[in-house]
Amino acid sequence: MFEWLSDLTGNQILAAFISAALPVAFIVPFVIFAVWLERKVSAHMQDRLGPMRVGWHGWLQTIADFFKLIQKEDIVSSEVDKKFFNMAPYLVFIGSYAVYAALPFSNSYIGSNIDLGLFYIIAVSGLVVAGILMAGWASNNKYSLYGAMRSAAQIVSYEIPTALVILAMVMFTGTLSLAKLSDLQTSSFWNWYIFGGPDWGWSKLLVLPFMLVAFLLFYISSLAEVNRTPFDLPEAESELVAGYHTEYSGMKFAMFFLSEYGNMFAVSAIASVLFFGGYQSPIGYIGNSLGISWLVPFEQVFWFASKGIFFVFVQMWLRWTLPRVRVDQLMTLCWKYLIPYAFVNLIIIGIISLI
Amino acid sequence: MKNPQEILEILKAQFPNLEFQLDASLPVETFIIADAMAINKISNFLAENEELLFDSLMNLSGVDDANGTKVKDEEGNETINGGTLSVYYHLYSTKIGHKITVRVSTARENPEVESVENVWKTANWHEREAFDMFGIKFLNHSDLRRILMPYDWEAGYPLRKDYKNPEFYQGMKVTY
Amino acid sequence: MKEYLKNTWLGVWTVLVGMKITFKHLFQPAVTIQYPDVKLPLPERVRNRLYVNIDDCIGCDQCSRACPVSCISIETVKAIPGEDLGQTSNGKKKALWVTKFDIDFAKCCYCQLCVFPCPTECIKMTETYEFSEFRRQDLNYHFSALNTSEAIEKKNNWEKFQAEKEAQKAAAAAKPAAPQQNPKTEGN
Amino acid sequence: MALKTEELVLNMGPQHPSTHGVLRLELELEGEVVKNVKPHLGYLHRCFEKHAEAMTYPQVIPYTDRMDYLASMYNNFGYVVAVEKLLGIQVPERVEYIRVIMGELQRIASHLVALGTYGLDIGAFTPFLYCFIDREKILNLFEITCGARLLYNYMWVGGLSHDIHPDFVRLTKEFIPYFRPRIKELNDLLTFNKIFIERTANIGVLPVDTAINYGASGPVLRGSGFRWDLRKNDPYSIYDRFDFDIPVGQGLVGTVGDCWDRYYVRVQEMEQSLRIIEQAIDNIPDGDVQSAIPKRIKPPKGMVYSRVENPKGELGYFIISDGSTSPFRVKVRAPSFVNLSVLGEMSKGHLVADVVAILGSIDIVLGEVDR
Repeated sequence: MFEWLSDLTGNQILAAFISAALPVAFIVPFVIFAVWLERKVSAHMQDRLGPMRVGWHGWLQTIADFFKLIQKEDIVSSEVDKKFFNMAPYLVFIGSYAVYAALPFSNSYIGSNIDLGLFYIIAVSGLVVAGILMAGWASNNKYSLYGAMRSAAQIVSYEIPTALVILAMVMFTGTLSLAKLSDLQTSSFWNWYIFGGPDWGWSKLLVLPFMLVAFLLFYISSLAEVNRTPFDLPEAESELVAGYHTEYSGMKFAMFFLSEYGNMFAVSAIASVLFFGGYQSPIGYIGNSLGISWLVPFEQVFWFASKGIFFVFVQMWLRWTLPRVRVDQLMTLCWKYLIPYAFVNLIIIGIISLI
Repeated sequence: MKNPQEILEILKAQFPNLEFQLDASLPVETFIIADAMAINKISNFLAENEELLFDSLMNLSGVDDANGTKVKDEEGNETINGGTLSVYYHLYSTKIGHKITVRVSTARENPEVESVENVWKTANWHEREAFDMFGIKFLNHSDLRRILMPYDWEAGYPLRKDYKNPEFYQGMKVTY
Repeated sequence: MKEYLKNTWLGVWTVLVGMKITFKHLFQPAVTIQYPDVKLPLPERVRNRLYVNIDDCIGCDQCSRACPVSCISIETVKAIPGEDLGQTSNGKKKALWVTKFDIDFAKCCYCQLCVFPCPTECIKMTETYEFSEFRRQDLNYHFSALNTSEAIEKKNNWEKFQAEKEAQKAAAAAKPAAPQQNPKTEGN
Repeated sequence: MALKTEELVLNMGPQHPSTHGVLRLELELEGEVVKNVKPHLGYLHRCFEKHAEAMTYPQVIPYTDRMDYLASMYNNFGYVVAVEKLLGIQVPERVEYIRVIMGELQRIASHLVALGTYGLDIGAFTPFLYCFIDREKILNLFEITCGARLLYNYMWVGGLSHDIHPDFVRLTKEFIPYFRPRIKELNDLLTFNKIFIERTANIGVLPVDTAINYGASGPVLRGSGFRWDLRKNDPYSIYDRFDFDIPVGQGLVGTVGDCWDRYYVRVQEMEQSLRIIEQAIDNIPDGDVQSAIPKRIKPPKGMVYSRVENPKGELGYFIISDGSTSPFRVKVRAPSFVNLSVLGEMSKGHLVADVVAILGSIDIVLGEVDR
């Protein structure tokens, strides 16, 4: 994308800006959609109607809320650490936005097609922790501080099982590049890694159950990384009111919100790239069969987004079903359950990929 | 199962130098009148004695008997001088299944009653409430503060019959 | 080890059971309604804003005395002889001008205790439940049929009559030959 | 040089999502471990007892509604039973039956709120709304009967304010088969969920003798494994005629007397209440519900302590009459008030999140704690 743009405009800086701004064009509409979806999903699961007033079934509600948030007064209490307090929401947003740089929306658009894509994502999402800690500390509020501390412990811990699962996948596929991972799972859904990958043979059958386990482990730990129920302890409303963003209002609060929903899509997208073929269509492309080749990238974006949104939906589904775990149980789950399982899984997948 | 008369006999036998009375003049409930300064001892006995085993304090309530002389000052405010404040203990035995009501009375001017908190823990908050509402001081209570009213309420004890609503609370006008 | 695996299994299984239930509910019709557009039908015994049919009110003050929060305030003036106030719908003769019949709905607790003692069934609960106001004093409803000036007029009438009676009484006391006026007026 | 440490004091409430109203808890924390809990009450104090001294006996009833506003019907019940004892009047059979049915429906409604909000405290939002859907059905039954949904003023001294609606029996009979599967659904969704069990089992264990010493009653006491229900142990009204069990905590998933036991006792109690309603609904005798209401309620000089099994526990009214039309003294032994005093004992050494779980399992209503 960047090369194409720099050829088109003849200016590398301009091309870089355009290329970097494109995910915003995705994130903002996605967040608006996802917030609406969350409301409707929760409402219908609880036999309610949800927003119905603004637009058809309230689809404009989030936009209305967005305008409300923009207009709200930006309250900064006198006792906060102003520098950090103002910086934190943007840092959190940068952390989640940077992940989008490496997401392969289609084979012709990746913000930055780096070979170390997965590694980069794991590394850069650590920025979010810094932002949350900053927000919690700067708020000068005990509840916020508790939320931030919990959040830091949680995100750091859960990166281990995530990394272990990714390690297993890297061992099995032999690549760290997200684009290449997607390319490998081409043409049909039985080539997806959740079904054992594109290589036919007895190893596909053998690896299949372990891939399922790997996916579950990855999905659970990614839930914890984005602070969704049952792991939403940093903002556990019944204990900590709103956790690290208790003291924020207006646009700064919206930034936290934006990055939370952005993160939700990012981890779902990574799950779909790793296990569900990324941008690849499960049934083949209309563009290819009709001979309209320019249609293919758009179809790929469509599949990529719909897979991501499906997993986002599952996240919401879980949220409106489950209670919340306690902070020590969160750690127990991570260190005593997820990490051992991930290790065993890693070893087994390693052995299978060796033979 | 023991009726109040039998319980009274047991109490009298145990504490020969204390005064007990059985009041059956009022319908529905009869109660034992005991000494306010010995109620802890008596309660301990009531809770521990094998025949009585009153392990549960159902209710503890202060009452303003309003039996003193009513005095009117120049502005027409009525105050009560003299008389007594009472504390009623409603006891129940979950093991045997009998009940008894014990009443202690104390002078209105300096109301002091022994605390029974160490016998029944539930008395802690009930006694705080009685202190809050009537100003009855419970001796040896671990944490005798106001409980329902604000800690800095200075206008007296609301459930006394001669209580007057204050006009100001901490400098704020109180509207009714 | 067995405990460990059992915990894992229970964790996954009960989550799936829960997810099945919420998924089932996803497709059930909603129980909520869009309130101001759609309204639930009210049952016949519903207890909402009070209404006073002042034509039937005899000013007996029973509702006011039954009210636990004193939200009804009634003032009455006796009618002077010769004024006919008519009858209530169940045939009671009215003898009092109801100069003030205010119900403060900011205070009302909708307990319906005022409805039962009314001898003429003129105070009752209606179905109106949307009557919020921006100012608290607007919630004080005046049910009296007389406006302020009329009320003052009635009061003056009664006072004038009272004064005349006093004068007559004084006159009668001075001249004990003519005491016939008093018992007649008291009857009214 | 030793590092200086100090305990963190965290103020929970009066405005906090899970203190069930305006309770303020002062938590002394060491990390997230609770060292001490100090409840501060009184933010909702409305002087019920002082008010009652200025009211006539029937006028007190609307005020009793407002104490435990989730179980108003039962508060009425307790008060009228006490005043009837003082007056020495017998109420007609029909009234007794209707009172029992209403009381048990109210118990289900109150427990539904308790269970739903408990799920909310633990972090599950959805069961809360499912419980409210069912509670709404019960409130509809109350509404057709007396016209109010929350504060009923339905039970009067000697009778009832209204006879039951002609449709009431049919609708109640429809409600019972509807509600049984809903209890099962709640169990599947929340009660036996692994995360929920992990959060509540072995938390806030309350031994029986401590519970009795603290005067705990209702599901809090029964959760500790003590078979104690005033409907059986000290029967009032006509409860001795019905056949029902007293569910107690058995430590099914943890220790006897933990939060989960208290929660599960409530679930089982709803089933027992359904059983009572089933037995009573077909046997309502004919009669006039207002025939025994005295024209003028003026009890003789005397006093009474009468207690009933409110959904939250033992609700006692201590009424002293001086022979006039208004009571001389009314003291309410509010179950939530007494049960709440155990909180400090139960939550020592647990985490902040557990304090929320323990508080929720006590099921307090601040209107009753502060009166």
